[in-house]
Amino acid sequence: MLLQHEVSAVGHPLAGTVAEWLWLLPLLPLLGFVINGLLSLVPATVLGPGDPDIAHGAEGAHGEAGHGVAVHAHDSADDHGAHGDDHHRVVRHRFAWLTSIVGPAVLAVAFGLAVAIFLAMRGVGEMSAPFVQRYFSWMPAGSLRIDAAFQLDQLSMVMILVITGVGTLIHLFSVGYMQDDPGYPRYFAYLNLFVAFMLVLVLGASYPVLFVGWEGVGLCSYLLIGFWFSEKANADAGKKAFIVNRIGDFGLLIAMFLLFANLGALDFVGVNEAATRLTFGGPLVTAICLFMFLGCTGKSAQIPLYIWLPDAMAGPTPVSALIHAATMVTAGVYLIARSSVLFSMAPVAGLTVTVIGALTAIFAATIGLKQWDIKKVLAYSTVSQLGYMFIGVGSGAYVAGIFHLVTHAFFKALLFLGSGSVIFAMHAAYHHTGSHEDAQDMRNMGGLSRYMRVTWVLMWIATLAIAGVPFFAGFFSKDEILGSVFLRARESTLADASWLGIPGSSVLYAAYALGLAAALLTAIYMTRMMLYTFHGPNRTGEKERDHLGEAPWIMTGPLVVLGVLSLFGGWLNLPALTSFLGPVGALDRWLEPVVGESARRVTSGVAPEPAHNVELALVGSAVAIALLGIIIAAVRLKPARLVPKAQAPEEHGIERVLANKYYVDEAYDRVVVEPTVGISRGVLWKGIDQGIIDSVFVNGSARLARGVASLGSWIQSGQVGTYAWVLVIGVLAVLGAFTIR
Amino acid sequence: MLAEAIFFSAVLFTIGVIGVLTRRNAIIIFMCVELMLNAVNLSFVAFARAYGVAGQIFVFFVMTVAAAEAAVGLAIIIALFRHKQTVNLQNINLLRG
Amino acid sequence: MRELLDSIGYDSWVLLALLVIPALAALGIWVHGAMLGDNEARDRASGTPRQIALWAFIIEFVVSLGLWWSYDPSTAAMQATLDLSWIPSWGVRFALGIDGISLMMVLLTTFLMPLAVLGSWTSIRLKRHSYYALLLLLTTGMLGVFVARDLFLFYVMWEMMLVPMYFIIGIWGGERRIYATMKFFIYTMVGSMLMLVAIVYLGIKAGGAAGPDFAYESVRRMAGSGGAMTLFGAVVPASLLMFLAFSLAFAIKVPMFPFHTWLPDAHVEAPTAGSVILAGIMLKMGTYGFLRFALPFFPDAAMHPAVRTTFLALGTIGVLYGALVAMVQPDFKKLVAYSSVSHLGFVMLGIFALTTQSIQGALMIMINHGISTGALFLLIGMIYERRHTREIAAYGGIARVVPLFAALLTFVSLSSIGLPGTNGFVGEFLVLLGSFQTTPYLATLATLGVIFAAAYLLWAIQRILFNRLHRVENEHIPDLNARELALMVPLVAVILWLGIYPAPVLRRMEASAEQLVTQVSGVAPATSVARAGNP
Amino acid sequence: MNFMTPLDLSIPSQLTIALAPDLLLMGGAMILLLWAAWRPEGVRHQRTIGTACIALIALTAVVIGWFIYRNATATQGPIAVDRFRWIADLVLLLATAGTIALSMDYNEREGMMAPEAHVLILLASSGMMLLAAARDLMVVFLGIETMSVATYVLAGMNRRSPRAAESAMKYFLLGAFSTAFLLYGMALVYGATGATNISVIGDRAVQYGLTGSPLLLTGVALMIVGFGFKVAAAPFHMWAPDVYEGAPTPITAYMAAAVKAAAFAAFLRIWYEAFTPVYPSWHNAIWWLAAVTMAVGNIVALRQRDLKRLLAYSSIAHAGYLLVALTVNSAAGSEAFLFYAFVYTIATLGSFAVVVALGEAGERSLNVDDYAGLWTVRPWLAIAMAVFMLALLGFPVFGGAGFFAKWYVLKAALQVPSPHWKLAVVLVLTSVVSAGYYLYVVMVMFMRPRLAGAVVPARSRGLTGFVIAASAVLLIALGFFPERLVRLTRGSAPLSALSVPAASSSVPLPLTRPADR
Repeated sequence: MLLQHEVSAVGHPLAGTVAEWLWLLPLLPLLGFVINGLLSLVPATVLGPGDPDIAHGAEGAHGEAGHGVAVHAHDSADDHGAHGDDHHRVVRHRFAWLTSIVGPAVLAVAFGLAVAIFLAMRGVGEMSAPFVQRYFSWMPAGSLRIDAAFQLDQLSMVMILVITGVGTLIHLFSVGYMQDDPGYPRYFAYLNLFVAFMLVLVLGASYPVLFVGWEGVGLCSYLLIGFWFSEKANADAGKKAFIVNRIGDFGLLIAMFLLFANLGALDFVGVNEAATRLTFGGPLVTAICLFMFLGCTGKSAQIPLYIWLPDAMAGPTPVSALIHAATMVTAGVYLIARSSVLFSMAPVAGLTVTVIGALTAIFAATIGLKQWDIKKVLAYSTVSQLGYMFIGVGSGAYVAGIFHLVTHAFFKALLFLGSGSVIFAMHAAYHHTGSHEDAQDMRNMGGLSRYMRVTWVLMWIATLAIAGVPFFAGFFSKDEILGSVFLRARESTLADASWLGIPGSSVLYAAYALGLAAALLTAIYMTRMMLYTFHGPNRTGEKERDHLGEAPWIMTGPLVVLGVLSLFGGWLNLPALTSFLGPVGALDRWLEPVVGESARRVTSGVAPEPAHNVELALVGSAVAIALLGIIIAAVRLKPARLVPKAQAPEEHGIERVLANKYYVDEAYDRVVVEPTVGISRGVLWKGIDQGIIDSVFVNGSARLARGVASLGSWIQSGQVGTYAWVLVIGVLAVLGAFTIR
Repeated sequence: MLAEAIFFSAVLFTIGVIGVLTRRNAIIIFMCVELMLNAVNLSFVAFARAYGVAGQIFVFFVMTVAAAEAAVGLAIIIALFRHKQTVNLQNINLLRG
Repeated sequence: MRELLDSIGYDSWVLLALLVIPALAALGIWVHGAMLGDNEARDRASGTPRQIALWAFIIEFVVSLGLWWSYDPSTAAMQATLDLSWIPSWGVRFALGIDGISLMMVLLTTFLMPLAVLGSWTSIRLKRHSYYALLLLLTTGMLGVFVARDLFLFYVMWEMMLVPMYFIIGIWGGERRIYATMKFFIYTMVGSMLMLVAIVYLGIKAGGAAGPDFAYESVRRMAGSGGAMTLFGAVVPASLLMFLAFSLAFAIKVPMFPFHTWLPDAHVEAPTAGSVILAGIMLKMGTYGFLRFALPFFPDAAMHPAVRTTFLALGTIGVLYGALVAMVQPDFKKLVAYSSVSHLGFVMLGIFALTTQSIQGALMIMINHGISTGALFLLIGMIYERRHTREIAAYGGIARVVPLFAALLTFVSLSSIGLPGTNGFVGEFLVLLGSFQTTPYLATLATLGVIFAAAYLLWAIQRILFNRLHRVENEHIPDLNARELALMVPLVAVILWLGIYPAPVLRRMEASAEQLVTQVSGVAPATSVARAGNP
Repeated sequence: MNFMTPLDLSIPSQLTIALAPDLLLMGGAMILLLWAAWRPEGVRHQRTIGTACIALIALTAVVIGWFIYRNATATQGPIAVDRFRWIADLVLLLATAGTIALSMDYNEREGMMAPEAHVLILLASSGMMLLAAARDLMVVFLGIETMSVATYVLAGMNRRSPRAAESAMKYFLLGAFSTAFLLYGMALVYGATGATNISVIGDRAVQYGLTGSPLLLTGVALMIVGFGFKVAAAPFHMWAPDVYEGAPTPITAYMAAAVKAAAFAAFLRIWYEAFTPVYPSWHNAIWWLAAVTMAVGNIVALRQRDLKRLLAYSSIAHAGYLLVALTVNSAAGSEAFLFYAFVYTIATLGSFAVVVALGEAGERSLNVDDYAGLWTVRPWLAIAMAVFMLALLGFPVFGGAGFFAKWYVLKAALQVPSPHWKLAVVLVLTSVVSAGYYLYVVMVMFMRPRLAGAVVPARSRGLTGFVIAASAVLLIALGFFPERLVRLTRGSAPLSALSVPAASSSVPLPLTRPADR
């Protein structure tokens, strides 16, 4: 009964192929979650090498109870003190070996299945309708019918491949990175669960099912950010991520309610069908899209809800790579692409997405300029790059957005894992000497290229890719986005619309300009990061320096693969200009059945074929900007002058503002969080609840009754005379009552 | 004639009430109550002139009962006096609240 | 399954059995205690009453489980009916029956009670005989409320369950138990007394010249019709006043803002099982009352725009207010208590929004809140037994020390937050989705509650489970034992089941929900697509 | 005897038959009085007389049962022969038997060896029975005075206690004072109608168009004062707390239960039979009397910590509830009254029995706080007391029939063409207030720890224990199966209310009355 198939998919070309095994995709990581989750509950840590104080701490924690697993993380006894320090006590779980097998294996199998399905899809050729599989009825209520159903189409296929592919690599990396952590099985449990939910997100055939994945990945993000929960900052970061995401989810929920109330459907097929009946550019579809976009700003860390992502770096670095760079944060982009029909109907919403994307891109990039924590740089870079993707999908260049999503997944995962590798080395070094320095601060690095060649080379590949240097992956995707915006500024339904009174074309030109500026900044801060980390003199410390070294193969292996992908990812969707490199626009064609119609609606049916010279100019300027940025950074920055964090002087002026991220967190605290808590405590609880309702009404009525009772008792004086008087008054009252009718 | 009797009875009754309200001595209060009863008797007798014998019979009942009541009442007052050495009601308020 | 049940005439005796089993068990415990003579002997034999209670509740649950299969989801008519004469002179009958709404409430009750006993297993040390006997009697009362088809009987049951709860809180509760229990009792009584007047009035009206008639259907036919009353010189429709009388009783029970202030006190002071029952079952009686009586009886009054908007607004305020106040509670139990205000606000919103989805969602929340909040209270009880404090600030970082507890608390909190895939989401989603169709702005506001829910619970569990372990006394807390795990497992299973595959539950309540919508709005809802395809 | 035809009360022999139960009780009491005086005072003698009294009561009850069984009726006369009377008599006898049983234990403990006390109770009860039967103002007066004079003495029975003396004095003085009002009222009514027979009064009021007569209305008003005093309705209740507190506990129980019920029976009968024609005039007064009584009794009780005093205020409140039954002036009202009186009597008797059981010699330990933690030392007493408190509060199941009593009154209030729903609301809201003190008692017994140094109360004596247990069991049983009692009270409205053509229990008296207030 549970897995009852419905016949609707029977006529589909994919029916009967390996695609029928779709449901296995999320189930495999879920299985991993179950196994690792159970393992994590087994009290079974063995002491790792070194760290004499571990034994002490462990003893203190279990006591007679003997719950060995209690040593999840560092406690006060051996806290390395450094904020955001990734590496913690070395206490290996007894079943770490099993986790090392199960964790990545489920992903690898899932990836294999994904590839098989992909091949099957390639095999059936043209596939205009999505392959929908209904498993069981999830929420039937009156006219509402929500099925637990998965939908496979070209868009979800892309996402599946990225998730399982990059996911497998990051899982493998994690084996090396995390296996000496006492919470190792727990870590893999969360990670596997994340992948399961992420797959549900991209496979869901309706908004509610998507929402399951949407919130599920948020949960895993929460759990993984706060993985080392004994540090308040980490737990705070996790909570912040979840709550900020919930604000976004609020938007998505409202969007769903609007959809159901007006279209009567919540599954993608139904919505897409019904959407075309909506008024083009009408308030309804605009509202739906804007609310949906609110969801995206939460999940994909756009203004105004981006604030959680930098904090999310508190989680283990592979988590940052998988969740906060490659997959989860791009869910917003996926959602807009998935809802392209709706967005193409709402130019104002599209312009809003573009504007927010552009602003986020430049805003985050400026902050990225002054961060010292290597992961924070990458975090703001991610925010910025996500902004790019939104410029793409907002302006109707859905394929460009998705394309950038994919390439970004490659090079940003590489960057994060590379930084993980660096931190791993740094930490190992500090660990050996027992130093409590910050292993993530770039001021404590420098010249690492001498100690970790492989990482260094691969990180440079990724840096060039993200900067948009020609022929690296990022170049193609970023260029396509900027080019699309520019073209749509000239002619499209967006250009014809007006946004807050500003003509759409101006908005898009501005977005283009901002995009270029952000590209410049990207190149600068990425080069800065590379210079400070790998070049110049080493600032790690005299003793520590000897312990720096390259990570084991299980970690460098995935890096190499990602490096290759960052190099050649652009081949996925080559522009016409570079037809000499291979087949042009593969991704364009692949996604055509999903987003083609919507894209054409935006461009008013005209295929965006720019004139050759315009295209050349666009590409040229982008390349020039990227190179300019790298050169500026290389010339202006002097790694040799840098001093370790401990001796670093305070920043001043605009630098300080940037280092403190424009004080946005503080502002939110003052304007939103503190008043909410204050009002809740002072006004609602103490004031209304205890003060008015309880004191005045509830206990007040009791007091009143007791007061009247006292009066009655007082009259009851024991004097017969009084009683006689009252009696006579009563007589008069009764006689009086007789006169009233 | 009837009206005067009724009026007189009412006045007498009121005097009795006022006596009860203003005096503090238990015996005097009791006497005032007796006065009220007699006022009632007067009314009964007066009405009986109009309606027949029933009112007069009632008066006999009242007189008999009043006598019994007086016996019991005085006994109670004496019992109280034994405890308190006074029949001034202002001093008798053990029970109150 | 159905054949088997039919062959033993299950439908004809099950409801009576459900009422009688706990009462008999209570009697058994009582006799056992009485035969032991003095207090010392009673204390020595204190293991027996909890065994009796546990087995009685397990039998009760097993017996009630048959309803799941014997219930015919295709009709909204009362099922498993039983109609005995009780006080013929007053037209009072001992009439029982269930529809889709009561079915779920009955099952929820029978499901939670064994867990409540297990939750009390070691925490109740004094006067166990009385404690378990009261728990059993309470169950009879609660089930009676859910299955009564006679208003008089309903009222008797409604009042009856108040007394055991009064004692349970007052005797086995925390420090301020006396204040809490008096407040609970009197608060509740204010509402129910006015309801009594309304019930008497309706019974007389329904019966006409032949004497009162309290049968549910007779009253429903008569209740909404005509009549006016003067109140301070103004002429008010009688049905409106009656509706308000019923509503006050139910609103206090729910509790709906601003009648909620008994709840935090009662919840905090009650022993674990008391909190579980209060939150899990007794609060539902308020919303059940709205669904069963207040709305079907007085559709015109309830659907009067001013009234309806007021209730919708109060529901929404409850959602936000409860969540915001919960956020700043220093006491974890109080926090959960205010979260109940928030959750029940959703239910009220759903009920008065009056769409099939919102009603079904409201019913789902009623179930889910019972499960999740019940589980939360059980967990709080477990940690309280170890540390004897409910102050959030007294904990911190204990996830390291009690990982199982931490995992369960996190999981249950997430279900309470309404994470998709857990039961909480299904209810909230349906309520909000349904309400959005009738009252989009309030529904939007209420959706904000989803954010606050995450804020208060995550903040709380962070302060309890995560952060640095800074107190020495927290370093040696033993983790959950086998009994505690065993009692959490069914809850976790149900949370997942209802989150992933709630369709069987939804299907069983659908007909009743639709009938309610039809009765109250006078318009049949759009034909159900889902029901056509599902047997 | 053949009751197929109504007894003709103008024939002395038939009148004697109609008065048989009263005469039996009164005559028996006289004989017992002689016997009591004959022998020296002593514990055994006291018990013997008490037992004989209870036997006499039982015999009387059997006779009454026979009358009920034969469904006796009578022509108009000074004495009523109807169900209303018989059931009221049964309630009174029940209360009397309980009181005597309690007195036997109580007097022994307090060292009051006067066996006459029991006989005096019987004499008071015979006055009450007369009151329940009276259909003539003269009989009413006789009944009231017989009852009152005996009760004045009973209140002061404990000669060693100054409090008892004060109690008796207050009761006596104020009682006499109120009797004067009652009597004056009777005189005026007589003056207005020329009749003392209540049905004749009613007939003449209609016949001669006296509904607006100031004489009649003033008479009715003054009679309300007199009866209001006897039933302790506010503002004529001031005596009650003091007298109840000072009197020996069993006598307090007697006053709270029997005196109140008897006075109410007469109150109801007179107002139903004689004053229904002037219902519009007195409706307001009784309405307010009921409302104020409920409010005052329940609210002032909140302050009380002496249990007897607390129960005194509670009994005032219950007078208010009963007045509601009077206010509606319908057959349902009288049924409700009888049912209520029955249940209330049992609960009151039971609760005072607990007070007797826990009191120590010299009337000590009567403060509520002395009951702290009672549950831990005398669980059964505590449980029984909780049952009585819940019954008085009007809670179903655990309070037994208490809820049904309250519901019956509510039903009466609402089962008229223009329902008294405001009065009903006052009733239920003041009931909520009453939870504040009834539950306080329960709370103290169950939820407070035993006071340090408090002695464990001695096991209650046999008869007291029996009264407590019987009351509790009876209440609970009636809480599940009230049908028999309901049947008994059905169709038991006073004569003229039934004699109205085509009257059924759900139809009110066919007289105009003002719209509900």
